[in-house]
Amino acid sequence: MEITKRDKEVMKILTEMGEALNSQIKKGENPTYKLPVRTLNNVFFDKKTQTIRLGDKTSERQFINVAHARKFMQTVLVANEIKKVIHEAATVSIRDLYYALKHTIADTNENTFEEQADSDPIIEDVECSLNVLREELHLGASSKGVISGDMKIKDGKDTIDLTKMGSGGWGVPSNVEPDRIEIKDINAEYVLFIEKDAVWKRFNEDQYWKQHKCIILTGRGQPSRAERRLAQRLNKEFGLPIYALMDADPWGMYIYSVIKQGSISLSYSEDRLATPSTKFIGLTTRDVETFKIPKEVTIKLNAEDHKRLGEMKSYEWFKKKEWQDEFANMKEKNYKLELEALSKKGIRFITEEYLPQKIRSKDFLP
Amino acid sequence: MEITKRDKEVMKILTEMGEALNSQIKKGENPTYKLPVRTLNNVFFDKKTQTIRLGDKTSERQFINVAHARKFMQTVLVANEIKKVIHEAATVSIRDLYYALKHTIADTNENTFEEQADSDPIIEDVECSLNVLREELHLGASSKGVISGDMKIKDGKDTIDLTKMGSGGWGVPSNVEPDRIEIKDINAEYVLFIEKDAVWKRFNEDQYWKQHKCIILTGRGQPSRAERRLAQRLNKEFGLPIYALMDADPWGMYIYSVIKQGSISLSYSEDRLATPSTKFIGLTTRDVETFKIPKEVTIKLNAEDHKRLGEMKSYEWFKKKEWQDEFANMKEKNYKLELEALSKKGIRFITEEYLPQKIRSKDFLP
Amino acid sequence: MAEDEKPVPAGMTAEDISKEFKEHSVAEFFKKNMQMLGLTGKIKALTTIVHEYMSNSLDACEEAHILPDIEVQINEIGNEQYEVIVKDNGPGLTEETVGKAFGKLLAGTKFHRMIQMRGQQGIGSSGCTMLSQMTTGKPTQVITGTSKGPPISVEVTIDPKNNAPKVDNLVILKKEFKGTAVKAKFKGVKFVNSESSPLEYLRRTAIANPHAKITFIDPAGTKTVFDRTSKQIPARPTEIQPHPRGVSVDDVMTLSKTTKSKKIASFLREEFDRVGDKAIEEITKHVSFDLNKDPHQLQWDEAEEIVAQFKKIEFLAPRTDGLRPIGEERVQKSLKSIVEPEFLEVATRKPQVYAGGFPFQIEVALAYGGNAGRMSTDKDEEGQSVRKIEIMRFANNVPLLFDTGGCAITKAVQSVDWKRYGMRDIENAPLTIFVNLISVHVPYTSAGKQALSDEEAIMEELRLSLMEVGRKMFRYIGFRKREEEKQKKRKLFYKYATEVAIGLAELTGKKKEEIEAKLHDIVLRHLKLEEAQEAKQQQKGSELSEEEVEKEYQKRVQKEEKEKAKKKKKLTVQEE
Amino acid sequence: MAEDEKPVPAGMTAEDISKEFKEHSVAEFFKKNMQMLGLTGKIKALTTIVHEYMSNSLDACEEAHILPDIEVQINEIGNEQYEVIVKDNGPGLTEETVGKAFGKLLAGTKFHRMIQMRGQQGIGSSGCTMLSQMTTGKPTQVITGTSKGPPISVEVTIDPKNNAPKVDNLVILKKEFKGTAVKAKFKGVKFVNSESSPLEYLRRTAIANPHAKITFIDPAGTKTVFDRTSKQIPARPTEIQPHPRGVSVDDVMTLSKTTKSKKIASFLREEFDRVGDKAIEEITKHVSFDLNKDPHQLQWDEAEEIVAQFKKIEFLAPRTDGLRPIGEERVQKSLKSIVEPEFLEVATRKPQVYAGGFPFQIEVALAYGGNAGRMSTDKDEEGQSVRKIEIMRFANNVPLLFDTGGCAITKAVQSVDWKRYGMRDIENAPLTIFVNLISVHVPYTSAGKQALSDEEAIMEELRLSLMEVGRKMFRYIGFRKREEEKQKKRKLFYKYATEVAIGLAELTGKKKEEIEAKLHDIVLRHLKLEEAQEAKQQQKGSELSEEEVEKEYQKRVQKEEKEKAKKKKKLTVQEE
Repeated sequence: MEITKRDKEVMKILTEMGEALNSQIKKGENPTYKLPVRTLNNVFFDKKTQTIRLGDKTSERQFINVAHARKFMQTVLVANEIKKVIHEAATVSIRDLYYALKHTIADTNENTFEEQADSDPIIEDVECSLNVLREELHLGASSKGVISGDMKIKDGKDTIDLTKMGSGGWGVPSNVEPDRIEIKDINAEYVLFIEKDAVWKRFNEDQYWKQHKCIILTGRGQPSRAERRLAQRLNKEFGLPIYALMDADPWGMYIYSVIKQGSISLSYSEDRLATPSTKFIGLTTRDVETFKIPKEVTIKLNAEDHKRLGEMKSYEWFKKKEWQDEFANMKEKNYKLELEALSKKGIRFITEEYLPQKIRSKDFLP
Repeated sequence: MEITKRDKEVMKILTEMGEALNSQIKKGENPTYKLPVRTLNNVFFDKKTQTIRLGDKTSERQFINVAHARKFMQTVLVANEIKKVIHEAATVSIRDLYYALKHTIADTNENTFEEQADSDPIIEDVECSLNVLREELHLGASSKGVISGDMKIKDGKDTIDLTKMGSGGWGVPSNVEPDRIEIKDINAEYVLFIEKDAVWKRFNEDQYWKQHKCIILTGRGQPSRAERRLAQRLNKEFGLPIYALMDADPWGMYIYSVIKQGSISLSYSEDRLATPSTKFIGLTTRDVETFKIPKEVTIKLNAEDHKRLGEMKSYEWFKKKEWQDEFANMKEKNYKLELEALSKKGIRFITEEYLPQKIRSKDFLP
Repeated sequence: MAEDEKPVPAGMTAEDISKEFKEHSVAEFFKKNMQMLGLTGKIKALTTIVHEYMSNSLDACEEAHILPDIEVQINEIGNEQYEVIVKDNGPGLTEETVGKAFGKLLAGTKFHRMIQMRGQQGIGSSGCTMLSQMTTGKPTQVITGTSKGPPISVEVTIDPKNNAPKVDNLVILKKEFKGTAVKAKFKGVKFVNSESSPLEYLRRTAIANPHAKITFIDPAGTKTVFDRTSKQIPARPTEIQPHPRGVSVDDVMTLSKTTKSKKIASFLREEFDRVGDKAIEEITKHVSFDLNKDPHQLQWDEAEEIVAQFKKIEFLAPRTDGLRPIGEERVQKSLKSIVEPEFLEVATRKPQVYAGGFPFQIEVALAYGGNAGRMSTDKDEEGQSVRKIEIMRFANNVPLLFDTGGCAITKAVQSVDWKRYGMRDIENAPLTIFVNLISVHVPYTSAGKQALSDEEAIMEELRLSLMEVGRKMFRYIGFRKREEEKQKKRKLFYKYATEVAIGLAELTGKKKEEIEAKLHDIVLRHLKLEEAQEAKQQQKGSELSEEEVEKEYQKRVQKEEKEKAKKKKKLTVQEE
Repeated sequence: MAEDEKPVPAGMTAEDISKEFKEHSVAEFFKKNMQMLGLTGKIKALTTIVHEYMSNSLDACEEAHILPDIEVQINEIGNEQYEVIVKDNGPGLTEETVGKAFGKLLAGTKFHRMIQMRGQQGIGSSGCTMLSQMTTGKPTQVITGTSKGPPISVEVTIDPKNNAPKVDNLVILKKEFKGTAVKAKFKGVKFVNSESSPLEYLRRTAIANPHAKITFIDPAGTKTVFDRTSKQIPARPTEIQPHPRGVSVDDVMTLSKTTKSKKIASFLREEFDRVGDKAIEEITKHVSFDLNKDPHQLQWDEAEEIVAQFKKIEFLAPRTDGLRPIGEERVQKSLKSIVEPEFLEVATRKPQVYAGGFPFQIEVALAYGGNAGRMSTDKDEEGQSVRKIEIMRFANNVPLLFDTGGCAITKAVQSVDWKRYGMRDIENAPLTIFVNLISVHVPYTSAGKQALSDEEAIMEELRLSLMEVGRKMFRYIGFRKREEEKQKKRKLFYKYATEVAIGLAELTGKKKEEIEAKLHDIVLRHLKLEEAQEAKQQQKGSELSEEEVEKEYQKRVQKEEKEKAKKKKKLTVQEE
């Protein structure tokens, strides 16, 4: 890897942050820096972009403040270390960064960072106060998804044909920014974003993507930044609609909402991650009736489910009538449903009957 | 997929099992079948093969026995359903199987299976009592690993060049049996089996496999059957030594031991999964001194660690002096060490200094 | 007197102090310490008043061999002011006794006699008279009619300085009346319908006195009648002598001073229970003095020798005719009609003796399920009120409602390891434990008579009696469980048989119905075999001993531990 | 007598019952109910005996204005047999008093007087005499010398039937002796060194009686001397009259009968505390009768009117000269020398009155840290014994060791919300709570005098006194915390300053030392500023009111809840 122009810009931003603090100290002021507030009350749903975004509220972090001093110190250390990493043209994981910075403070038993949970939020502080992407800070997030379909990927010098991935699929790397990953030769009509790996495997095994001209992608549960970013790019650059195939439970719906409009915790980067036009293809609790699914493969909602359901009902992005109906139905029926439950109707029911019918009749939730 | 000869054999085995029970019932006997005992006291370390294996002890499962009746019923249902799956030439996940079989028993509130934890052990019973592999029962286990390196994979009609996977790598599919996956054109001297995904990513990003002529493989934590089976095949079919790169903690050592000689829970299949010649390349607690790693990035052992350490010390396969020394050292120093901790020594320390020196000096644990 | 003008003397001499020396009456003492009589506390005082009058009425009826018919009425006559009326159909009081009964403390028929009665000290009703006059200045009105002559009405007050009754306004009544009726007014008391209210007190009194008809009219005018469930008048309790096993040297000395016997030998034979010729022979052999000596000359050392011999000789258990248990059958009937439990076990133990030579006897009952236990305010998951353990304490058939924690009965219940008898959480079980201690002298912890002192012998006997009914309950619970299990088993095998038949039919292409029918046969045959084996084991014996319970319990504990260990092992294996 | 030959009478008539009626002495009553005197229970009985003798000795010295020097010796003379000797240097007893003092129940100098003394009923020592003769048959030996004539030795026993003393073996002694020495033997008691042993009793007595020198020789011959920490003889308590705020109608009636006054007005002025001309004027205005009437003619209704007026008029608080608190300074000195706490706060409250017109006063002390609290058998993580809360209860300077749970003091301690005063877990705090209730009549729950009855006025005053010292402790804990925090802050900022300096130096290429020095400057300047602000706030007032504590507490609770909510929110946000 070489040091790019953007790398140089980012290093300059970091240096300037340090110099601003230096000049406050020189004047005998309590060194202070501003950072956007990342709590719930500064996160909002932007109707224009249809994504979750961070508001304008900022807070100050002061060195002379018992509640801030440690974090202040940590921020300085993180900024300094990131600058070093960029300078070495490397990418490290946030765990690497934690270890690289962890040391005992002289004459104490205290470490600069006690656990990774100390350094992770500081990294987020730096990301959003300096307005740079995590990938631009050369920090690799973990990614665990796989993808298949009729398309090619140019990754550095390699060109990868995703029709020829056999039963395995291509592991999505942590950085899928355009300067690293180029998407080519797409021959597909939509992207199927599948919640679960096991279901994705069944689709891949049956080469569903070939027969139905689509790209199949899974984040193996809650997708990480890379899978979401990749979906966004497929949607933005190639106009492919994204269809989400999730469990009919609050968790599946939540994952869907993250793909579609983003999450509160990453609100400061959602313009680069969310795909607002994503549609929810299933499962829904209505499907139980539509497809005559036996009751015993449904699962009774637990207290946590009910709580989450209540919360989601009030989210602005779920205010659409179709969703409110679905929430009401789930609450009334008091059950949820997993994708695998469709196996009760036959092993290939999901690929041969359920999905084709859903897509044919455009039976989506918005 | 087509129905193979082996599929037909397996279906016949299942039918015969049913017929044996039928004939007992006809005679008015309490229907009973034998199955190998899968508890600790029937698992042993086979010095000859250097793997963990199941012993000869068997137990009987009777229908007229309050403690057995439900499991007896479940076994019959599982055997019958698997036969159907094979007949349809499909592969399903064990979760699919659970859902396919789950239904309410007539006139009761009881389901044939209440949760997947009910059906999973029954599947294992069928596997080992009929002596067929899970893959031969057309049950897809989950797999989550990735692999890169100079080799090609023939998977069905696809041929995949693992040098051209970019930053993502190839997702290991759940079934890597020779009739599904063919390995070709290997140009590598060893396999590096890495515990953690983030570390694997760093290796892949730096194209370590190219520079050092190796295959890099990770199971993203505890590897599943597929990654282990793949490593075994690379070792058996191509004579590549397997080097494990793990955290220096009881969990890392345990994962190593599973790769090398297998696990107790899969003891009945370990001849097809374990690779006894695997070597432990690191981390070791000795490395802390050898490589002058600062103490603050080590982690104090907790009570669970000490317990596991004590247990491992007594395992037959860890009786070798080198391991006993390592356990003693870990206990004395009272710390463990993660792979990421090496970042404290510099971001590329692990790829540029640590591993090359370890391999050069053959500083392995057996 | 103006402020601070009293001189403070520098120091008193022995003579000064001697001048200040005064003597006081027991009435003055208790007047200053009403709390010791249970006559403080607004709610408690009212229940205690009802208790004192009731006890006397029941005792009198018992002595006169009359089926009691007692009416209790409480009227509210002002703010925290009540009038209590208790009317019985007993033998009545003579004119000369009525004053002592209601106007003199430590006077009565019971204190000096070894006889099982409800009252025992002659303090209670006089204490009430004192409370009435202290709080309202009013006398206590008593109307009483005996079998001889017309009934009279008098007004009794008490002179605390001299502990002497004052009887005024004697009126000879024209109407016919036999029995005693008391009417007294009290201030600073309160009627509340609670677990320690007069109503609950009377309910429990009815349980322990099934031969009594009790009518209660509360301040709201509500009338509650507890009708008798037995028409049999209990035999009159008889006076007994102290049992040698429990007497102290001082007891022997005290009795020796008043005996009419001329010789120590006859003194021992006549003044102590169960001392016969054999015992006298034994004692003669071992003491250093002549048993023909005049007992009035008995010395302390000699009495010590006698008591030492008393401890060595094996006497018969104390005479039971002095004690009058309610009786198993009657307790059973009473509890069945009032508690309606699912399971009920009653036991009357053999009499025992505690320190002081007093015989006592325990009656115990354990009622489980049904309406047993007390309704608590806790709710179960379905919003139903949960029943919790209820301990009904009685002494000589008199309910004890206060000082629960300090009572030997409560302590005994708590000390029993109920888990052994199949009760995992006794506090939250629908259980009524009935315990009645009867004795010629009940060892209360205070003059308020609300809790039993935990004398060693009594605690031991209480525990044994509770364990006895505990064992029976254990057997009952075990029996119920086995019956339920048999039913469950058949259902279980049938249920799975259908599924197995469907599975096997599909797997092998055979007919489902045939397989299922055959499986049902196998199940039935098997269960019959099992039943036969069980019946064989049952014949071994139907009464469990404490050791067998222990064995059973240990077995169960081991089984549970094994299962726990198994689970743990399973977890470990899965972890691998 | 042979078995079962007594006839069982069918039923008794009123006349039969009348014949059985007998009267009994208070001695007989307590003899049968020794548990009510605290004289049952092997260990408890021995401590009670020491307590009774000690109380009398201390009272006598106080009345005679003598610095007490008391020696207690317990000798083991057989299996569960002990001899107790208590010798004082008091005024002694005259020949005619000694019998009554040790051989007659309810006789003494205290019962009838409204005066603060340790003993109050004249039961204790006579009860001991009775126990001694009941268990050993031996008399109690008393040697006593007064300022007049030579000392005498007598042997006292008691005749329970008549509650009368018997004095034998009078010997006139040749040696010089002034004071009283008692020697008595007891059987069935036991000396054990525990929290309720005579030793602990005497230790606490020493704490509450700093002017007394107490010597104890235990059965093993070990001698312990509690020397006096104050040489000042407490002023002799004076007799007082009942305070009108607390008297009942009956009290007024009783007093009216024995008064020497000729008019009701003067009767009220002379027999009641704090009743002056103004009060009489008020009463005259509002009652329906003439206050010039003879008080001996006072009627109940009239007395009711007087009491009603008593409740309305605002009287001065009861006279304090009747009460003799130990005194804050002396309690302080005493506890400091014996408990050596880190923090100690003592408070003596103003006298109050409880029902019956008895004035009382609370002394309370709170000792924290050091050797405060009792050593428990629990160990902390480092294997050190953990100190737990110790409640030292006293009544008229006499320690109360038994019936802990039933005592108003314990209940008051439990009812205070100690969390408000910075004590999160009071049970497990190194805390000694000292409470002394002094009164001319202490309301014990029983004749055994081991627990205070929870009279409303007393509970209220106990709570207020505990809260008062609680507030002071709260301030102290707050002060300590602030001091610690200041130190912590400086350390904290300095520590991070170094790291920040290193980081910034690397990031910007400036010199680390310069940045660090500048940061230290900033820190110091900031802390000085803070200190100045705090000092300003401190001046506002040094005494916290209950409302301020409440405010502080609410602030803290809110803060904690906010933090909790924050944490929760954080979790929720992370979940997203």
